[in-house]
Amino acid sequence: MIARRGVPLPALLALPLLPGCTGMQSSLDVGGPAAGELRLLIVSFTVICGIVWLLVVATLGWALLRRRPAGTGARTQRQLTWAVSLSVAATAIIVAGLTTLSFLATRSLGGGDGEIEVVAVGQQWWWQFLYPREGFQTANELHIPVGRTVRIRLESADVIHSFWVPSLSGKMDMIPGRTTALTLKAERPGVYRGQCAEFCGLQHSHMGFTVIAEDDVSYRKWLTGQAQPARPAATEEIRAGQAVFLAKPCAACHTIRGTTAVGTAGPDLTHIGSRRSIAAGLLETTRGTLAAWTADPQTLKPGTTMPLVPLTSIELRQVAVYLESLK
Amino acid sequence: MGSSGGRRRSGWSVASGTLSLCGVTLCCLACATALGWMRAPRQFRTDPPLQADLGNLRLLPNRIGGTPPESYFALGKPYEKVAYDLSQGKRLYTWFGCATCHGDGRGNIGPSFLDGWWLYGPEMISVAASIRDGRPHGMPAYRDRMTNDQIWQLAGYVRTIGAYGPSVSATARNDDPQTRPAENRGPASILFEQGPAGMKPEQGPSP
Amino acid sequence: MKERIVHDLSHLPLHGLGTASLTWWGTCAFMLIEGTGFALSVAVYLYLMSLAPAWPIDAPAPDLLAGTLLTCLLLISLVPNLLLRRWAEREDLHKVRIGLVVMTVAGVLPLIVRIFEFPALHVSWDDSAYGSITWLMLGLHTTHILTDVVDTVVLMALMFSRHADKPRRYGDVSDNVMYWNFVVATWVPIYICLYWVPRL
Amino acid sequence: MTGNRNARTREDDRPSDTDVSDAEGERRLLATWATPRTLKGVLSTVDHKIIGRRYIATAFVFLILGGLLALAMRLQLAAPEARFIGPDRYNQIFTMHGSTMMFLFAVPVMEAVGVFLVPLMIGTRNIAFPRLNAFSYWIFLSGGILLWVSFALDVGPDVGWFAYVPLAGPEFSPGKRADIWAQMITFTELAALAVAVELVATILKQRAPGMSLDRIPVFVWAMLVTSFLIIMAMPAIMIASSTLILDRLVGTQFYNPAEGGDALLWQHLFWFFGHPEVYIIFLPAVGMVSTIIPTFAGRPIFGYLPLVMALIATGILSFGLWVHHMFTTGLPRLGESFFTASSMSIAIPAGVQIFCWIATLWAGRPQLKTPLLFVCGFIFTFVLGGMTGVMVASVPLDTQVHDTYFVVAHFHYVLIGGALFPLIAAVYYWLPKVSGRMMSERLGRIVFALIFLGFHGTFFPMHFLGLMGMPRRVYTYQPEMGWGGLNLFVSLSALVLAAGFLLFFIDAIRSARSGPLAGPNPWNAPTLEWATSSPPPAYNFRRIPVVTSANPLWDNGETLPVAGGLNIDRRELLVSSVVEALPEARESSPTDSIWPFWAAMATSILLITSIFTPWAVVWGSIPVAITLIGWFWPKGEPEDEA
Repeated sequence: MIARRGVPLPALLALPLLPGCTGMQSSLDVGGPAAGELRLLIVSFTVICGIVWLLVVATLGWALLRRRPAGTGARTQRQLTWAVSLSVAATAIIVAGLTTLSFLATRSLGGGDGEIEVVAVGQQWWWQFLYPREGFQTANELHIPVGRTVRIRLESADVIHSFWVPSLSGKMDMIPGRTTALTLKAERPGVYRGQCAEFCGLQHSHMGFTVIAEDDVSYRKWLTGQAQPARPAATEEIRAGQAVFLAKPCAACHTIRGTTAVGTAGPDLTHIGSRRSIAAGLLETTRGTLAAWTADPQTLKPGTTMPLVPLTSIELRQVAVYLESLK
Repeated sequence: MGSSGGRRRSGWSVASGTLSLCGVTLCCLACATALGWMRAPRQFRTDPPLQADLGNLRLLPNRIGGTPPESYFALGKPYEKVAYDLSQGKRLYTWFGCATCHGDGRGNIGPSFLDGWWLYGPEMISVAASIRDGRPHGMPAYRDRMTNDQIWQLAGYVRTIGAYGPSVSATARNDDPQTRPAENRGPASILFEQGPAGMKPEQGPSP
Repeated sequence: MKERIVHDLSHLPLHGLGTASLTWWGTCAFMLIEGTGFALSVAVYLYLMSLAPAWPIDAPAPDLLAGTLLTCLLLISLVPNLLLRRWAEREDLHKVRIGLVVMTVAGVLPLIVRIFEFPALHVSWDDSAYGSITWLMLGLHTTHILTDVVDTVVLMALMFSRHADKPRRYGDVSDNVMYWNFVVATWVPIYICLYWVPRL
Repeated sequence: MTGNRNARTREDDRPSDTDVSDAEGERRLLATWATPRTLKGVLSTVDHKIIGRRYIATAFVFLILGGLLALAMRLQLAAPEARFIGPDRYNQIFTMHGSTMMFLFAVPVMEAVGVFLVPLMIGTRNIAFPRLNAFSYWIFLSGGILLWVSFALDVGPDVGWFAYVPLAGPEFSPGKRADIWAQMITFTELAALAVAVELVATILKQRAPGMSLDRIPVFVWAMLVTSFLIIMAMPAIMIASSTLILDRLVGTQFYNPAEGGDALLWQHLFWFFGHPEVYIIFLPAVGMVSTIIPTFAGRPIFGYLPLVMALIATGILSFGLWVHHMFTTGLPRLGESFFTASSMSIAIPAGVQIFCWIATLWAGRPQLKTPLLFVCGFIFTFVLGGMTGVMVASVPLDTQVHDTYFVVAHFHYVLIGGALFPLIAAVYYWLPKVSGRMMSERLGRIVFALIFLGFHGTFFPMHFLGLMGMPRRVYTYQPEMGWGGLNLFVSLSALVLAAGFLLFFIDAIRSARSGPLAGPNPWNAPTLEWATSSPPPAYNFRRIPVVTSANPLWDNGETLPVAGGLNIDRRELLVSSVVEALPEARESSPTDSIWPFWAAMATSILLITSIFTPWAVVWGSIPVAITLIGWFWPKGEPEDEA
């Protein structure tokens, strides 16, 4: 939970439940201008619609329970005709107002070009992020500099996914055969969680990622680090782990730049040790989780494309240590 | 015959109609349960011991033909007929670059799967052995690059490429540019050309 | 509830014709369903065309001969069809029988020509989306011709049987005429789509 | 009244209902119209009441099954990282839940209520094309069994109820799961289209003399508009599901972008059907509410004309909204703005309806019996669902809530609140007509309390879950997401909701067996279905009523004007003109026949086998043709001889 809590809008106070809607992936926990705009829109709509709903329900209750005078048929009929006509007119005006509100929000959100371009490719069930200018790729973790607009080009390698970081912006689908785009801008440093929002098969539930917004210096540093090949093995155990990795099926699907592992079916693992989570947001990156994941991916994430590769416990530990060392 | 007779009758038939419909539905579900052996659950995880046993290919000395491991039969030979395993095999065919040599199945550097000629016989075990151990004249061994169940999945898929009839469980077309009918339409029967046209004698023994 | 008879229905005819017949309305409703289906298939065709950089996709435009011949056959078949309706309205059994025989032939002939239309497309259904939609449209329309031919044959058999000389049967013949008009009418936009839009 | 008037010039010399005593007339009408109580009778009946009842009962069985699946999902989601159901099974379960509720429950049950009620409400003896009606039921049943047997065999569809390609396409959905879904669509759409055609013909041509367009009960208007929606919308899904099967089976390229196809084409086709589908479910409910409110308010509906215009306007507008399901696919902004405006504008006809209902209640003296309670619950809930509907109609707002639990909450508010509440009200209201027995008022109030509280407890928190970032269709979520508490609350409330439904079904079955007798018109309702006995005899009305006002049973005192002269020894009904309902002809109505059953079986075999081989369409059509010829070939009965 990194994003700042608290909602500045007094309007929200009228809706006691909404401020409770915070969380690491909440659309009301705003981290950027677009999400702020959208939260304002959500709140305005909720307030207006809520009032209308209360009025309708109150009228219904009144109509059911009011004390009834005797007689007066024709007059009631005329009054009712007026009342209904006015209500319909009011409905039309409110609807028109809300439509205008929506259009205004669309205009002020207005996409635009980004200062930085990143390509996000949805895969069953992980996220591939490519930084074309720097020429490297990473997985499930997107870094962006605070205060700058980042244009994310959205593609899909298989089925339809949807790119969604609620605290920063609305969602946009990734459709095979088409290219869509989304702009992200973070106002303050932080870690924002995103998740696939379009049902994409077995592990749709475990297709999360993190967006890390950081100041320009850290961002540059991160870029430089990521563009490097993997650091050479420093200890005996790491070297042993690397040997296991390269000799076993691991290397057939994963790339670790700087080694002979050049598989492309799975995520690039060159700097996996530096990422906050593994298996698309499933587990925090530690030596233990790396070992657990490698040992039995199909129990942790049934149906994932990573097979259960039989390893001895020693091999398993060596591989985990090696992967953890890939900072 | 007044309306009261009609009433009793209809009242009865509402209840009995409802009951019999519930009965019909329940019977159907009961039948379905009884036909449990027809269920086609998908196995995502192969237990490590099973995984290890799947590697026990009991091949004949010439490494053509033989008996698959016991566990293969115990599982019910899923890799030949379960649609999910076949589709996984198809993905492996792409991921492991089989198309580099075998093309879309019509062969290129490597032999074709569509011409009716299986250089080492058409049995699952021979295909699996070819993938796992490699073959002379260029077929590399995938022993260290794939797990045993993946090898079986791929072998099952490769055999559907060369199947001579449409198969219900074989994979359908991919969302890619098309070069031949998909496996579920029996491409070998559509594209078959008389004689071992794609056959290259230098690639191995004649069948 | 007590009843008070205020109206006598016994003088009414035992079968309504035209809009007074339920079958007429049923046929219209089915034509609306199928017409919507045809309209949607044309919409799909145009939608796919709007996406494609070149249309037709990887194929020459279809040969005109078979399609145009079929169009002519269908248009010509309207003449006996409309005559058949007139004869059915007059309840002239003999002429209706002749008309039904003629319409059976007029239904089978386009089916024969249709066999040559598929190769004239120069594309297979599995080649590209263009091939798929053209085969779908052609197949959809073929099913309609086929259904109507079977319908006509059954009706013809009926008119040669002892059940023939009833107002209801003549109503059926009229509805069959209407349906054939529909089959012909839906072909025109499909013909334009399939044969002339690729030449634009 | 023994009408022994002198015979006039008749088209035939058979006895009419004015020639014999009432008792004799009823006896002979029953002999003509009744369904024999044999197995063959059961399979070959064409009585709209029996088929309607079957349809309703079957649909409710599917409601129960779908509801059990919902409970299973709630059990799995009650706690984070639960392992009660794995992803493969969970995906099948939510697909089955959605497909069952939409295709096997909501649409069929609404049509089935129409099948049962419309002929009674417009004063005719059977629905038009009654054999098609029988065929429709058997097809619907086959489709439902196909889907559920597949599920039991672990080949249930797992691609979601809108089966987006490419996930449902040939590459990513191996096996027959998606095919079974697509073919189930064909079954249910075939059944729905058949009923729609029958209802259109019945409503336009079989109304009692004098029931001009401005005297048609609002429910019948609603069914008419619904039927037209079905006729115009369902071909889209038929094309979509057929092309999907073709892509999967014979390798067509409709949805393959690499060969000129397009994944979004599916979404356009699906939602071009899918949005009207919502109104196909909702409009009959509008009709039910508009029928129930006047009865319990004790006065005619306020604003009949605006209500009917609102129904028609909703029907037309519903075809202009489909893109609001695709606001996150990156379509051109101008188009999206148009669909925002059109989606929001549908609030206006909805407003007209709501205000007219409230006005009726205001002007009347409402009796808060169970049906009216559910109607009030409907207005309370549906308006809330409508408000969230306005929210999701806004493109920017939708980008935050689309495909989240907010949307799940929204559509359950409009579908359960907007259609199921009125349907339960309708069951309480019309079950006495169907079974002849009353349901319990006391239990009814408890049922209402449980369902109402259970419903809001279940679905209201989902709005917040959606805003907190919980996507729909997840089989589990991680504890650190912070969704656990609300989800547990939702799951517990779902139990309350389920308890309400359980009590409702117990009450309905108990009432149908041993409830107090209802009599012809227990609610003192104004429409024609209450003019005949409860349950109605096989021939519906001894004589066809003559309608002189929009509320015939209120405006005619104790005596109902009727029309005599229909034949009693052969199935005969009255065909009248479209606008003014002037009598046009005495049309014979088809007799019972086993052929629709066989035709449905032949069609089912064709459809099911065509999942496996395209050639099934060729050889499977032969038995279909044979059974259809058997169906239509005259058998020399009196009904054929006109």
